[in-house]
Amino acid sequence: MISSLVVAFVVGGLICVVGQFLMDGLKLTPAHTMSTLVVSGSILDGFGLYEPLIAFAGAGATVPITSFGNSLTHGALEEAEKHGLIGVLTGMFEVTSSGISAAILFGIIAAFIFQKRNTTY
Amino acid sequence: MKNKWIVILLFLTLGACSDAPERVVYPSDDLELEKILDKQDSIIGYKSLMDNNTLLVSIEIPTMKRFSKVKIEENIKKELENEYPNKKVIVIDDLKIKWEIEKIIEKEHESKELTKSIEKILALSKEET
Amino acid sequence: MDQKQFEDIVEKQNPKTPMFTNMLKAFLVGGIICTIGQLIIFFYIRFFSFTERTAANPTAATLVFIAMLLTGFGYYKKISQFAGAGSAVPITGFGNSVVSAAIEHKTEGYVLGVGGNMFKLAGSVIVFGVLSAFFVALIKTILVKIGVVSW
Amino acid sequence: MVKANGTIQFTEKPSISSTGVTVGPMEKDSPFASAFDEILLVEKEKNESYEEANTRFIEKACAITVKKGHEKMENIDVFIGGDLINQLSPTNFAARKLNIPYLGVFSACASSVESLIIGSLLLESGKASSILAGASSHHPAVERQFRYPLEYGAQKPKTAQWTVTAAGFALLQKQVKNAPIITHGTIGRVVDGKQTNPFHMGAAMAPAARDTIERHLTNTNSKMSDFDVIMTGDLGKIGLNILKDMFTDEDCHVILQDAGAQFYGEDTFFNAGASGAGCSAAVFLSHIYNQLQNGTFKRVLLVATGALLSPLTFQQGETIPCIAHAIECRMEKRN
Repeated sequence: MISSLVVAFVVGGLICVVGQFLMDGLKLTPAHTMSTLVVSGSILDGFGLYEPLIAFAGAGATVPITSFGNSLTHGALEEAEKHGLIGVLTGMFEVTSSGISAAILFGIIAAFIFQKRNTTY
Repeated sequence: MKNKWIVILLFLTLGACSDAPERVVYPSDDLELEKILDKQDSIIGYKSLMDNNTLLVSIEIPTMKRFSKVKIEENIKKELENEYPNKKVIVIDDLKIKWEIEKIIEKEHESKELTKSIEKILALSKEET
Repeated sequence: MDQKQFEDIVEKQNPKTPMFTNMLKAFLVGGIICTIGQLIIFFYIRFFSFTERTAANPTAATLVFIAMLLTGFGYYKKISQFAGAGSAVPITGFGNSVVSAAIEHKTEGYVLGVGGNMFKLAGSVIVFGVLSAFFVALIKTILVKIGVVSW
Repeated sequence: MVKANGTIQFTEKPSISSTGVTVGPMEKDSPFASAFDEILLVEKEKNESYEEANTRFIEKACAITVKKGHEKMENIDVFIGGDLINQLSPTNFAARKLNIPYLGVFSACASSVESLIIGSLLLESGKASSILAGASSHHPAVERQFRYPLEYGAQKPKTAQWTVTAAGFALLQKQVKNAPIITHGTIGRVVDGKQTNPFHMGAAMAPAARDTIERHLTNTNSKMSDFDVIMTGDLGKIGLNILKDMFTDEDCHVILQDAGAQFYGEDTFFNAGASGAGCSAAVFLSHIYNQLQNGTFKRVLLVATGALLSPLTFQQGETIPCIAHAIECRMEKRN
């Protein structure tokens, strides 16, 4: 179990380093960086490489935003395997829903309970 | 001085979590199965359950080999299927399954209940999302 | 003074981005967030009926929840100023972008403000995620159909 | 009177008879804090939007200015103001309450000096006798419009500047005794340094500032050392260094100063310093105004710089065009 924590730390950290490089080195805006990472996660899954990474790193691979692209692709591929080309369209959100629905739900809740704050240091 | 104790305590608690890999076969009268699983060098531990229809094996793959987790699972599954052609064989590396198997072994179920609990685990392992 | 001279001056006066320190900070904070994620995964496996494979979903929701609290109390932007991509790349950063936009546009009402602007920042992630997933899956399905690769 | 190249000489001695500056809570640690008239400890009151809060800052600054000038609000002929929010809504809404004839002006952060130039021209023409002119900016309101939501975690680079929460207004009247006089105004040209980074406004605005300063010096036949200080509005620390490098004059290292670079002192939290229409307005109309009044400065050039970008043009890949307006203020010997 400790080894899986260490692996999650290292792999997750490295994905973030890639993100930081995109921001600092290639001067991308945060939105561009995130989109790039999501697309690369999706492509990695196309080559069947992201699932082994999850098996290896656990949260180190599922927590970064790259896993979002992976699970979209993965859902689409799984459906496609069952139903052919139509499945590509229908399967996409089958796996991903939790992150998005949580974000929507908690976003509304936050708007409800939190006031805008005065600026502080 | 205080810090030292905290560190020691931390190691002890963390150490307690990472229990050493075990090799358990249940019911324990199947030596053939143990032999097959023992000679697998890609795993460091296993726990298996068997009833009349199903053979359920939870394996433990060392962290560095986990990239090829699916392949290892499939290889072992094939080997076991050859050995037990009339049983449904499931080989999986998963903490939850391992813990569930441990629970069952501890309780030492009767064969009827054993089937029931195996079915429960099977349902769990099939969930994909 | 021509454009070239001016650009030389700007180049000279621009402070260097501390790439290495920034990456180190991103590594540490990103790593810590993923480790917390792994602990939450263990928690869900231990106490609920989730397997290693399914536990990632409630973990994502939990992390977004934590991000909501940190955003609402004003801590997330401070973490981000230090960590950069370290706090933006994990799912918490996705949560932060949604929650911050939601809080920000509360004054314009729940429908037009919160509902309309919530995905102002995170929307591009979803759009390009879906787009690339569609094409990747399409190409792979076709390749499988014509027998170049297998699933 | 309008000389070539946009420098206007004012002969009727339009003078700044009083000023009023209100700032927000983040500005209370500023080195200039003692010169500000009022520090409001909440950026927004409960149930108030940031835009409404901006309006409140303007109204308060106007009230202070008029009170300090021993005038009544109904005696003011024209109110001239500007801010950074879409369609100048905070200033418009303040004007709704003030109920005096109103001109809204916009040249981003250079609005502060633009309104003073227009005010001086109105006085010069003899068509008005008391004018309230100034500008404001409000950090959270500006931030959400030009950048990201406030609570969004985006790493700010070292070149980023912090929009100040402040409103600065001045009462302009003709030939007031013991008050600084606006002698010249130079209207800026839109200069494009081909900069595209919205987190590095200093570099974008420096060419505009240089253009205006140079034209002002040529048109008034003066040199840098004739001034006690030439203060730019909000180039920030890095932008100020760029501007200094663009001049060959040795004196520039002492005489060129920047309100944005000094506004928050050496606090690294604010990265390159302050920005915003409120920044130049607050510093010019408090610190510089006081120094002129007590005779420390005799002749100053105030150059407010503005970056004329919008989130839209930036996303469409446009460069950041900039403008700088300048006024020259003098304090004549007391008699």
